[in-house]
Amino acid sequence: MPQYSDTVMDHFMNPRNVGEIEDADGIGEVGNPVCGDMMTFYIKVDDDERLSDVKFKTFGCGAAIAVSSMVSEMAKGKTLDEALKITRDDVARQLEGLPPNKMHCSNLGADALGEAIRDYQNKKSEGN
Amino acid sequence: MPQYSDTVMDHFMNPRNVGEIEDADGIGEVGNPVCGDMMTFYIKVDDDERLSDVKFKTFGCGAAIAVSSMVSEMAKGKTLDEALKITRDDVARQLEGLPPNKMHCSNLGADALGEAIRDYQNKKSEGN
Amino acid sequence: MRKVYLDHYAATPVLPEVMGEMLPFMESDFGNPSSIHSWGDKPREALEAARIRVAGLIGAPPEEIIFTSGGTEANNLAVKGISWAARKKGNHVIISSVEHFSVLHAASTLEKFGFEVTRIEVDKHGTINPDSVADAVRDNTVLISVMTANGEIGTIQPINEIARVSAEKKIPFHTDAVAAAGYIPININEIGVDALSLASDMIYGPKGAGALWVRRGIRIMPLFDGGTQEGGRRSGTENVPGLVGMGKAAELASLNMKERVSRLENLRDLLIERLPAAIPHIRLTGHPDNRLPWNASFAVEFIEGEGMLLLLDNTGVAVSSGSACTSRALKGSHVLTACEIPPEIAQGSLLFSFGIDNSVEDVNYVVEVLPPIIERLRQMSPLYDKFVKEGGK
Amino acid sequence: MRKVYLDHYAATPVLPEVMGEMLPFMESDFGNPSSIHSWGDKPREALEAARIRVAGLIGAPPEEIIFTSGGTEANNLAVKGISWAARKKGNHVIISSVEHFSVLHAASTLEKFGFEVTRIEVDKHGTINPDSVADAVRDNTVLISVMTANGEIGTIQPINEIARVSAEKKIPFHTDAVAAAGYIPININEIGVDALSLASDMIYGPKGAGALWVRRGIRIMPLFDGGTQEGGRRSGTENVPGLVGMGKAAELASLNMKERVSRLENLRDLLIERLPAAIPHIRLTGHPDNRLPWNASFAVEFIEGEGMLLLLDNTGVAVSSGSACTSRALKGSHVLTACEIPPEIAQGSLLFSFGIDNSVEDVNYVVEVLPPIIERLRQMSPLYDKFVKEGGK
Ligand SMILES: Cc1ncc(COP(=O)(O)O)c(C=O)c1O
Ligand SMILES: Cc1ncc(COP(=O)(O)O)c(C=O)c1O
Repeated sequence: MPQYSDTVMDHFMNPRNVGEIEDADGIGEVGNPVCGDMMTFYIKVDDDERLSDVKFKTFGCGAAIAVSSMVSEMAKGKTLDEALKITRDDVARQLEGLPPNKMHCSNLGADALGEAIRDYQNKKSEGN
Repeated sequence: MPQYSDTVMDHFMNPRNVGEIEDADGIGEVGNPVCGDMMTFYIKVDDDERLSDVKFKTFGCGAAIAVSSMVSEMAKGKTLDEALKITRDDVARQLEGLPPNKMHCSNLGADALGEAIRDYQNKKSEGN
Repeated sequence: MRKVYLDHYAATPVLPEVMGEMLPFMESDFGNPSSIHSWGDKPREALEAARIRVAGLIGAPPEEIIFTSGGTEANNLAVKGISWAARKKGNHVIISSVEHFSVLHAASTLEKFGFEVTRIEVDKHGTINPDSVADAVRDNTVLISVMTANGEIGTIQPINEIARVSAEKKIPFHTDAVAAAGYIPININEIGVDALSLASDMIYGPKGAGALWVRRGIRIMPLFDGGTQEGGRRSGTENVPGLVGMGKAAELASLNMKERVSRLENLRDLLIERLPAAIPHIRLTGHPDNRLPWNASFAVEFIEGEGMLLLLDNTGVAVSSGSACTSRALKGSHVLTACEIPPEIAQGSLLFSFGIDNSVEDVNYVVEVLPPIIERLRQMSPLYDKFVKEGGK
Repeated sequence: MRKVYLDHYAATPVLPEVMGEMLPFMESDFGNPSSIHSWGDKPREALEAARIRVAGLIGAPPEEIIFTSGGTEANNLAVKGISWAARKKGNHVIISSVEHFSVLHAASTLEKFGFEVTRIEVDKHGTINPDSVADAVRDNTVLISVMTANGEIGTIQPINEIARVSAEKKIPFHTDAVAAAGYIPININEIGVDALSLASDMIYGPKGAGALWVRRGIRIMPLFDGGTQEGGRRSGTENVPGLVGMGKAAELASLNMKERVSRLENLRDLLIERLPAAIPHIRLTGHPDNRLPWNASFAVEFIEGEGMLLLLDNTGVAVSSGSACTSRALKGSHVLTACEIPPEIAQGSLLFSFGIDNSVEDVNYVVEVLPPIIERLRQMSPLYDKFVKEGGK
């Protein structure tokens, strides 16, 4: 095992919220398959500006999948502002640590979520 | 074992003709303790110019002692001319080989014997 | 759970016969082969017997074998040692772009010291063209180093032809045979090579043992100075048990080569046949025919290697991958890149390396457990998503 | 025939506890520590546990340990690696004249590449004067390497003082502790050293394993490039069983140091007391007090070492010698020469190196069998002859 914590392994083996939201309110895509990791986050935002649903698709190593899963869980039910405050470090901490060499390249979940929220906000402001 | 043949080991463990001849007719000394090997040969020459006795003292490794012993045996009873024809290679052959790195520095027995014979010859010509 | 080890390229177990010959040299016959007293006798004799056996695997004179601590040391000694020793003659070295890191990075170190390195490109199967070697030769070329076969993709190189080039141009030719020796017949005189690297742990010998054969007359600068063991070309107390083990492993590899190879080839071919039938969008990497008997390497599209490895591990199957995530440097395989496999596809690389204990059941098991794993990861993959949405062209 | 092994400096047996920990890593847990699947887990954990144990022997942070194939590699890596990495800062290296060949000859290789080497002289006990190190330091000095203790004559060097010099002058200080570690307490922080070499086979671990500790921040150029194992400072598949064995051996050496040392010192002192009483014209070499617990080294006048070794071997006793005839290069010991022992006396060098299984009976046996051997060889010796004839002055 690449020295993954039990929590990482759990989220990798049983990832939460995998998938796509057909009529997503926002979509965020980060990373690049060339580098090894790519994540797409889909969000659904309710009237209170809360994340009523979060889903993801991830191409990447075990850590990348676990990170995506953890971020989706952490974000669900949060307000957009709260969700935007989720940092890479928060995610790593919730996962009980990531191997040092995976901290940077695979820990893109918070970024992808942020992109999805900004996508939603852009669309909304355009829609206005 | 430093890859010595059985014959070498035999001559090292039970060297023939060790010692000194008090009233030697010739004495030959070669080598240098600084280099690791030094041999002194003593000879007794009979009226037929034959080596009636040969003895040696040797400072040096097992090979040097075995070489001395073998040379003394080979020389005994030979005429001076015959004895002078004994070469380093003859000695090594009689010993069933010497390790390559011992061929040069430890194989001084024939030289020491030669020196002893020349010493005898010099004395004799001086005596004339 | 069924355990299916298919990562013999990463490590092989030490055979019981090999262990059996090693153990006395740790316990009762623990002496130093350089010792003059009788404690040195058996270790020295065993070391020389091991040298004969290792030399036998490649048809070399035993006295030309330099024992090392492994394949990496052998390759570094060859590449740096031969180049350094020849630095008054020239400062140009030719290698292939698919060499093992121990050759590739040794050559890069030479560059830091003023050498010039030409890295010969390969075709999409990873095969080097001997003509490009000939074209790369310069007046100041002092070494050509091209591996016998690549472990990652299995491709066997035309080293006989490259040796002919080197002979014509009178340039020493080193070949890294770590992945090949024991699995394809190698005779240094038939090839016409000048130096050749071996590792014990590819042939069921212990880790920590290897060898470099260097033809008499080829000058080489040691990496280790010291007590002048190994004819002064590799100092240091000899790892007697390890090298004795390597000797036995080499002997067994020679004796059983035919049998081992046909067994390995059957399993390899079976997997190469069945996996693409069970899994869409998977491609064989390396040469389709001219490949190591134990090597079945693939690239699985749309997903990344580490995830497959972990899920396979969870079903009891061990394999490896050349994906960036599975590498220490987090870089995709330079070998797959050299074969011009697009990087996102190279990320899905999977290497099955068969061993002498594998069976048809092992292949069946892989063909059973792998497709759902791939399907599962593809369902998570945004790349697959796109592919499907774009109509799966 | 009684067997008395007193050549532990040449080789030690592998302890059963050490073997016990090694074997699983050849058989069932044979995996590669770099493997991501579960076959890599136990080897990786064991390797890291071994690193902690080896680090523990010298009070070092485990992550600063670089595993090697032995003491020679560790010394070459230290001397060449640190010097090469600093070559833009300077090209002057200081060593002592009594270093092991692996340091001495590594330094000579540096000379071939434009480095300058100062070899500090020693006194008649083989002790280096820290002031001469201070005096030798130049603006362009990039490394000081002085061994912790000399194995041939047992002399322990004042490395704390030398470390103080190096700290003052801000020059990296490497010490070869191969002969010393496990036999005198060593704590890298108390000494204030920057790099330190260890070998497994001096402490009842397997051959083929060693380590170099290098303080964080000291740059070092690898000898082996490759797959970037050991943090890129020593590539190559790790010799897991060997290093696990070294780890266990280091742990036992730490745990049992006090007990081992007092046992060894007793035997050593007994031999040092009784041999000169039983044999005329024999002198202790090395320092009379400040010496390794296991080392009793002598020079026997008028005769040469190999003969003594062979005859001792014939009575079941194993020792070694620094005589020219017993050396591979057929050169007298540079260590005895450095101590200004006349060459013809140095030829009669005898080294008794005690081990943890030796007993007082072993000493008694040596004191019984050695005098007649010496007498016999003296009776053959032209030098003794002269000495006697000249009145034995
Ligand atoms: C082709 C090739 N050369 C060299 C090596 C290095 O061997 P080692 O890791 O035993 O040092 C390997 C290891 O996998 C290899 O595959
Ligand atoms: C002081 C010292 N350093 C280094 C070494 C070299 O160790 P190895 O032969 O294990 O490579 C030795 C070996 O005896 C030694 O005594």
